Amino acid sequence: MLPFADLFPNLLPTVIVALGALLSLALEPILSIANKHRILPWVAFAFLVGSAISTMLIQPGVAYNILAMDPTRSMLILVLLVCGALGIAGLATQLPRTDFRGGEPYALMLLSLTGVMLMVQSVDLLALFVGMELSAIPIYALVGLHRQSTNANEGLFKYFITGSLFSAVFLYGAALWYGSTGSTSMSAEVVNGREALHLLGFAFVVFALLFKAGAAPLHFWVADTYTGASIPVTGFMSTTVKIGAFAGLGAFWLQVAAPSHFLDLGLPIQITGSLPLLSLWIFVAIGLASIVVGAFSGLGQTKARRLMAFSAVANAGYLVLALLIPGTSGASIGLSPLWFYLIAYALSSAIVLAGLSALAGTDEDDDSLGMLRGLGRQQPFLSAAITLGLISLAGLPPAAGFLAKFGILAGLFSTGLVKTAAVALLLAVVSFAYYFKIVVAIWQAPTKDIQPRSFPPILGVTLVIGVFALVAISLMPSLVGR
Amino acid sequence: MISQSNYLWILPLLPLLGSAILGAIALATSHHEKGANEHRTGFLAVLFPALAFILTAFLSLQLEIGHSLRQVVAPWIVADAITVNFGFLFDDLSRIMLLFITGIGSLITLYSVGYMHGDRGFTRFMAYLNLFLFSMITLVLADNLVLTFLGWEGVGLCSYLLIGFWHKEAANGAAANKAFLVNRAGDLGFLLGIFALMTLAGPAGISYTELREWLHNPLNAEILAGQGQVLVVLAAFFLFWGCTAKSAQIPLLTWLPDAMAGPTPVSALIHAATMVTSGVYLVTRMSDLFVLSPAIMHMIAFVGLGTAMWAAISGLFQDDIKKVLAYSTVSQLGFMFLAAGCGAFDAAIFHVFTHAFFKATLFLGAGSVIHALAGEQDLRKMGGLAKTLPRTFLILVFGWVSIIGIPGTAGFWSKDLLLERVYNAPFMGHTLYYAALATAVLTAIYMTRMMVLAFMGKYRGDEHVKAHAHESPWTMQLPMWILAIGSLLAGFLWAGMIPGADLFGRTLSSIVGDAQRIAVGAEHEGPSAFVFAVLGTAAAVIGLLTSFIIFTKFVPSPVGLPAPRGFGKVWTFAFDSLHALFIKPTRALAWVLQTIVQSLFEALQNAIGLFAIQTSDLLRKLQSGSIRLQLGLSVGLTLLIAVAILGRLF
Amino acid sequence: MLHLLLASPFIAALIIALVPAKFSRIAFPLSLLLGSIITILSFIVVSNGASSNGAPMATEPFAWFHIPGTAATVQYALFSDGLSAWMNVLASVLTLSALWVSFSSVRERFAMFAISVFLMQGALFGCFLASDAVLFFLFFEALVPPAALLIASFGGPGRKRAAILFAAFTLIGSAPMAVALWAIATWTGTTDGTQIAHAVASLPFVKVSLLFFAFALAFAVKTPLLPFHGWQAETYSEAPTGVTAILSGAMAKVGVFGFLRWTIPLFPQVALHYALPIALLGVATMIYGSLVALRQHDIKRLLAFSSLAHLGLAVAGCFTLYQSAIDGVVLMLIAHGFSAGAMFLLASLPERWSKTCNISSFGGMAGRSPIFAVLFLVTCIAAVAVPPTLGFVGEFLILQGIWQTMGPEIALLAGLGAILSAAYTLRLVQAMLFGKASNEHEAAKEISIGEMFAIVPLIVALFVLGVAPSAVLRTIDPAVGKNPTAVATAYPEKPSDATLR
Amino acid sequence: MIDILTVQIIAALLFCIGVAVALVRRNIFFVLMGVELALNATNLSFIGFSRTFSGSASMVGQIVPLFSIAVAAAEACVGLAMVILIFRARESLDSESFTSLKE
Repeated sequence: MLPFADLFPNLLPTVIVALGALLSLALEPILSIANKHRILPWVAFAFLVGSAISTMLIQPGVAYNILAMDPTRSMLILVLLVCGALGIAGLATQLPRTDFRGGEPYALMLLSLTGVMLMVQSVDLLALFVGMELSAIPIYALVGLHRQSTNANEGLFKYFITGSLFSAVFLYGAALWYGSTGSTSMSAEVVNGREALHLLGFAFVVFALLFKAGAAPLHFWVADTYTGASIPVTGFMSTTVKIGAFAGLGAFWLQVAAPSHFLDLGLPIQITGSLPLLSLWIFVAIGLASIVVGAFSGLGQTKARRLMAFSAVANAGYLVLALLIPGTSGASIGLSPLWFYLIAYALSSAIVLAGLSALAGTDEDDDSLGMLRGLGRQQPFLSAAITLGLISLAGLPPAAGFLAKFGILAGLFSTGLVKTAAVALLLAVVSFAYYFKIVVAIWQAPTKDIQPRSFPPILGVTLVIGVFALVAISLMPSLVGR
Repeated sequence: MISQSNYLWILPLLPLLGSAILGAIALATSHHEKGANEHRTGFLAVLFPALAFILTAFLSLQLEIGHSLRQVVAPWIVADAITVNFGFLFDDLSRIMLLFITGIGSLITLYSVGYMHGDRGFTRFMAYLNLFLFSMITLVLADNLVLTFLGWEGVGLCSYLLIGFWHKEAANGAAANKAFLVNRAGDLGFLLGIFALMTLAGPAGISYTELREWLHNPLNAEILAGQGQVLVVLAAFFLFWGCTAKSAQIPLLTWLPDAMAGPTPVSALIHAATMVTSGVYLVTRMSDLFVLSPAIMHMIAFVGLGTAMWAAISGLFQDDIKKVLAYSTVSQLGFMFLAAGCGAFDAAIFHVFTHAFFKATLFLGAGSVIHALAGEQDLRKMGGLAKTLPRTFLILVFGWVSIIGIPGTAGFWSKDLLLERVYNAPFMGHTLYYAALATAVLTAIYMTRMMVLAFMGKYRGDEHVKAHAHESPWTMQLPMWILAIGSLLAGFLWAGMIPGADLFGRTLSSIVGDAQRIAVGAEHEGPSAFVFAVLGTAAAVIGLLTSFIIFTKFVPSPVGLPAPRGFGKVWTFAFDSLHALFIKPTRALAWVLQTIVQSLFEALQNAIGLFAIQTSDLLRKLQSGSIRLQLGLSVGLTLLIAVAILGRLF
Repeated sequence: MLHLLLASPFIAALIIALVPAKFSRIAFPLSLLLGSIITILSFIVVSNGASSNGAPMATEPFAWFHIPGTAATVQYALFSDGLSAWMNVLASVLTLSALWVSFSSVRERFAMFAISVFLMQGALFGCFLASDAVLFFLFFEALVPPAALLIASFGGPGRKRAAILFAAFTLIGSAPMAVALWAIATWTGTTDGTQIAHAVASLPFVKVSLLFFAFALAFAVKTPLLPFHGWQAETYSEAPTGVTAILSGAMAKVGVFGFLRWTIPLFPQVALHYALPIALLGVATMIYGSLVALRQHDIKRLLAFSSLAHLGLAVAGCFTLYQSAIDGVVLMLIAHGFSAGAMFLLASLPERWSKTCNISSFGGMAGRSPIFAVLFLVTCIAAVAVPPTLGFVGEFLILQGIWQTMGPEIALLAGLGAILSAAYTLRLVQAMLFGKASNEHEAAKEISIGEMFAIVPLIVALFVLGVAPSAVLRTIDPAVGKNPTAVATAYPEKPSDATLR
Repeated sequence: MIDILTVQIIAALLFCIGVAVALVRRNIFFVLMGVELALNATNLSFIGFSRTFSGSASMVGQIVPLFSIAVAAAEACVGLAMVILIFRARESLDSESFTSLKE
C-alpha cells in the first residue's frame, strides 16, 4: 500500500502545475485563435496560484528519500511560480504581437516548470535527472518556437546539442555515484575501496549541474540560446533553470558534505563528508571565471537579451562562490545566503525580461538598446520595474541584490577568501556599467516617434506581484533564510 | 555713564540701515528708465551718516577724558575655548576716529549728492557709501580684533565695489580686483596676527581691553620674556603686514593709485580720509603689543619713511591730478607710520586727523575741477583755471598750504609735532628726521606743481570744454568750505607751542601713554620746539619756491596719453613688477597643473576605461559561433580546471 | 520622527510616481509642496536638537540582516545629533531649490527628474542618519544610481561618459570600505557604530590602520580629495545644473561627514597617527583646486574646482582633531553647501539664457540683468568668506585650529588658499558682470520672481547664520562628546602645549 | 562470466567515444548518434554496477536504465524534430553552418 499520507502533500504543488499543463493542452484545440492568448494564460495563472497556495499549506517532510520539502524549498518553489507566471505573462504579451497561432507554449512552460519543481524537491540523483530532462525538453521546444527565425533555430540547436550531451554526462556521473555507493540517493555512503569512483561521479554530476546553471567555462550555450529564444522564454529559462540547477547542486553539496537522511537546505551544517576540500577550489576557480567572463563579455554587447545572458553567467559565478560560505562557525556550511541571492537574482531577472518582452516591439530582434530609447516615458510603470530589477542585478541598494551580494562576499571574506571576495566586488562594478546602459537607454529622450506598446493585464498583475516580492525581500531580508 | 553704553550699537546700525533702505530702492528701480528720485534718495543718504555723527558728538560730549564706554551686545562665535562677541568700545581713541569719520563721511556724502547728479547708479552709489561708513564705524568701534576684522574686510569690500562702480569700463573692474586682492593679502596677515595673539594670551588675546590687561599683568611677564617672545614678534609682524595692505605701505601699495578709477568722492572719503588710515589706527590700538618688539617698531619706522619718500618722488611725475593726490596720500601715510614706528602714536593719530581734513579738501576741490571740466583729469590740459573757478581755487589753496605746512595751518602743527617726535626717537632718530624733512620739501614741490599746472599760466585744454566750465552746486560747495576751514584750523586742537592747546594729546595719553613711555623711554632734553617749527617752515617755503620757479617755466605739452596714465605702471618704482614676482609663478603653476597634471589624471582614467574595453573584446572573441568549438572549449577548460586542482591537492 | 524624516523622500518619490501622465502638470507644484514638507521636517529635527541642547536623538535598534559567516547582525537604527540634523537641512533645502530652478530646463520629463532627486535626497538622509556602519554603507551606495541616472538622462553632450565616470569612481572608491566592513564584521562581530570603536581598539595597529584607510578612501573619493577628484569636474559640468547644486552642495558633504562621523571616531588612534599627512593632503587639495580654478573657462568647471578647494580645507580642518576647528568644519560645510548651491543655481540662468557655459561669452551682465548681478555678486562675496558670512566663521575657526595644532607655516599655506579663492572668484565676477555686454542685440534677460524665491533664501541663510553661528554651534557643540560615535572620542587632550612650536 | 571491471572499461570507452563523436563530427546526425552512444554507455555502466550489489541496491541499477532509455527516446524525438526544422531553414546538416550568433 502506498503511504499517500506523506507522498501526496509533498508533491501537491508539482502535481497541480502538471495538471495545469495538461488542462491548458486540452483546452488549446477548443479555443479560437483569438481567445487562445486571452484565456490560456489566465488558466495557467490560476493553476500557478493554486500551486502557490498548496505550497504554503503543506508540511515539510521527505517521501521515500526521493522528494523532500522544507521551508527553503517551499520558498524557492514560490519564487519559481512567480517566475513562471512572469514567463507566461511575457508569452501572452509576445505571442499575439508575432501573431503566433498555437496556444501550446503555455502548456510547455508549465511542463518545464513541473520539471524544475521536481529538481528543487529531489534528494535523489535519479529524480533530479528526470526533473532536469522534464524541464529541458519543453524548453527546447520553446526556444525553437519561431520556426522561421534563424537565430531561434541556431539557439535551439546549440542548446539541444550541449544539453543532451551534458545530460549524458550527468547520467554517467550518477552511474559512477551508484557504482561507488550502491544507491542513487545523494546521501548515500561510499562503499570502501571505491573512493575514486565516488570522487569522479561527484565531479561529473557537479559539472553537469554547473552546466545547467550556466557557469563558465560551461557557459557558451547561454549567450547564444538566450539570444535565440524569444524574450519571455529567455526570462523563463534564465531564472527557473538556474533555480533548479542550484537547488540540486545545493542539496547534493550539502548531502555530500554531511551525509545524512534528510537535510533542510537552509540550515547550517557541520562538514563530516570527505569531498569538500577538493571542491572548494573547483568552486573558487569556476566562480571567478564566470564572474570575469560575465562582467567583461557583457560590456561590449548592444542587445538586451545578450546582456542579460552574460549577467546570468556572472551571477552564476557569485552563486557558485556562495556554496563555500560557512554557517555559524568552524568547518560548516550554511547556504542561506546562496538561497537569498538566488531568489533576489531570479526575481529581478524575471521582472527585467518580462518587462523587456513588453517593451521590445513586434520584431523579435527588437531589443537592441537603440530600440529601447524613450520607452521610459511611454511605459513609466514597466520601465520603473525594469530599472528596479536592473539595480538589484547590479547589486546596488536599495534593492535586494545589494544585501545579497554584500552577504555572500562578506561570508567569503570570513572564510578567508579575501582576495576572491575583493576581486568579485570590483567586477561587480564593471558589470554595473552594462546594466546601467539599459537603464539609460530606456530613460533617454526618444529620437524617433515610437509606436505605442500595449500589454495585457496579466503582465501588469504578475509584474506587480514580482515587484512586490522583490521589494518585500529587500526591506525584510529575514523573510528568506535565517 | 553706563546708560549711554547701551546706545553704542546704534552707531554702526544707522548707516547699515541706510544702505539697506537705499539698496532696496536701487534694486526695486533697477529696471526703470531712470533711477529713483535723487532728492529723496539723496536726503536719505545724508540723513543716516549725519545722525551717526550727531550721536557720536553727543556721546563724546558726555564722556570725560580717560573714561570709556563698553557694550557687549551679543556673543558672535562661541566654539569650545574661543569666544568672540559683538562688543563695542568707545574710548578716547575711537572717539576721535569716529568724530572725523562720521563728520567727514556725512560731508562727503552730501558732496557726492551733487557730484553724482544724473548718474544712473546714483542710489546704488549712496547705498555703497552708507555700507562703507557702517564698516568703518565697526572697524574703529569694535572692542575685539575679530569684529575689527569684520569692518576691516568690510571696508575693503566697499572700496572694491566703489572702485568698480562704473562697471561698463572693464578696466575699472581690473583696478577693483587688484585693490581687493592686495587687501586680501593683507587681511591674511591680520588673521594670522589674531591667531598668534590667541595662542599667546588665549581667549584674552582677541579683546583689546583684556589683551591690554594681560600684557600689563606682571604674572605674564615671564611668558612674554620667554616662550611668548616669538609669538609677540609674530603677532606684531603679521598685524603690521595687514596694515601695509590697508594703508598702502611698502610693499603692498600699488593698488591705491589704481583705486583712483573710482568716483572722486570715493577717493576723498575712502582712499584719503578714512579707510587707508585704519592701518595707523590698528597700530595705535595695539601699541601696547607693538612696543614689546622693538625690531618690528623699527621696521615700521623704516617702511613708513621709505613709503613717504618713494611716494613723494613718484608724485612729482604724475600728470593725472587725482594720481598726484593719491601719491601724496601714500606719502602722508608714510609719515604717520614713521611716527608710529618711533613710538609717537599720538602724533601719528593727530596727523591722521589733520590729514583727513586737508586731503579731503584737496580731493573734493580736484573733484570739482574735474566736474567743471567734464571729466578731464589730465593736468597738462588744464591751466589758468584760477580765473575760471575762483572759489574752487581758493578752497584748493587752503588745502595746499595746509599740506605743505605753512605755519598756523593744521598740516603744519601735526607735521611739526610728528617730526619733532621722530627726532627725539631713541633709535636713529636724527637720521630719520632729516630724511623726513627732505620728504617734506618734496611734498611742497609736487603739491605746488599741481597747483601751478592747474591754475596758473593759460588754459591748455580744448576750448569749448572751458566754455562750459562752471562752479559746482551748493551741495558740493558747502562740504568743501567746511573742510577747507577745518584744514586751516583743526591744528589748534594740539598746537604744540601754544600752551593749553593740547586737548588732543591729553585725550590720547590714556590710550597710548604707557606704550610711549616704554618706547621712547625717559623724556630727555632736545632742541626747543621753535627750532623744529622754523626748519619745517623752511622746508615748505623752499619747496614752494623751487617748484614755482620751475613749473611756471617748463609747462608740459598737452600731447601724449589723454587718459589718466595707465594703472600704476607709471613711476611705481617697479613695485608692480615686484608683485609680478609672485603673480607670474602662480600663473605658471596654475598652467602646469591644469595642462599637465590635470590631463595626466584624465589620461589615466581613459587608460583604465580602454583596458576594460580591450579585455571585453578579448573575452568576447572566446565566444565563438561554432558549436563544436564551444563544446571543445567547455570540456577542455573543465578538464584543465579539474587537473589544475588535483595537481594543487596532490 | 527620524523614521518619518528618512521615509519622507521615498514617500514623496512614490507620490510623484503615482501621478497619472495626464495630470503631469501638477507634478511640479506637488513636488514643491512635498519638498517643503520634508524641509520643515528636517527643521523640526534641528529644533528638537536645539531645544534639548543638542542631545542626540536615536531610535530603537531593530535586528535587520545577519551577515553570513560572522556573528554580526546589521541593525536598522537611526541616530541624529546636531551634525546630522544640519546636514539634513542642507540636503532638503538644496533639493527644494534645485527642483524649483530646474523645472524650466527639464519641463516635460519633470516627473522622473523629481522622483530621482527625491530618491537621492532619501539616500542622503540615510547617510546622515544611519548609526550602523552597514546601514550607512547601504545608503552611501544608494546615492549612486539616482545621481548617475540624473546625469545620464538630463546632462550635457558628454553626459553618458560623465555618468559612468562618476559611478565608476564612487563605486570603486567605496569598494575598500565594503571590504573593511566585512573585516569588521568578521573580526569584531558587530557593525554598530557605537561599538566598533571599542571593538577594534583591541586589534593590532596595522589592521586598524588598514580599516582606517579603507574608510578614508571611500570618503576621499566622495569629497573629493587629491588625487581622487578625476570625476568631479566632468560630472559637475555635464550634470544638469540643479543636480550639480545637490551634488556639490549636499552629496560631496557626505564625504566630509563620513570623516567626521565614521573615520575619525571609529579609529581615533590611527586618526591621530596620520592626522598631519592627511591634513596636508587637504591643504594641497585646496591649493590645487584654487590654482586650477584660475584657468577654467567653463563656469561650471570653475565652480567644481572651487568646491574641490573648499572641501579640501574642510578635510584639513577635520584632521586638526581640534574641537573648535571641527565646529568650524561643520559651519563651513553648511556655508559651502548653501553658497555652492546658490552659485550653481545662479550659473544655470545665464547658461539657459545664452546656451553656453563659457565665461568669456558672458559679460556686462551688471548692466543688462542688474538683479541677477547683485545676487551673483553677493553669493560670490559669501563664497570668498568675507565676514560676516557663515563661510568666514568656518574658515576662521579652521585656520585657527590649523595654527594651533600644526603651526604657523601650515596656517599661512592654507591662508594663501583664501587669497587664491578670492582671485578666481573675482576673475569670474569680472568676466561675467563687468565690461560691455557681449551680446547687446538680444533682449536683456532677468531672473524671475520664482527663481528668486528659490535662491535668495540660501543667500540670506549665509548671512543670518554668519551673524548668529551659535544657532548651529549650540546644537553641535554639546552633541559632540555626548554620543560615542561623535568626534569627541578622537580628541587629544587640549593641545595647549602643542601651541608654541 | 565477464569481469565487472571490463564492463566498466567498455562503458567508459563507449562514453568517451560518444562524447568524442559529438565533439568532432560536423554532421548533425552523427552528433546525435554520439550523444545516444554516450547515454547507452551509462546504461551499460549501471547494469554493470548492479552486478556488484545485492538486493534492492542491485535492483536500482537495473531500473535506472529503463528511465534513461525513456528519456533518451524523448530526447531523440526532439532531436530529430530539430534536425528537420533546421534542415528546412538551411538546406544543410553541417553544424558549422550555424555560426551567426557569436561574441
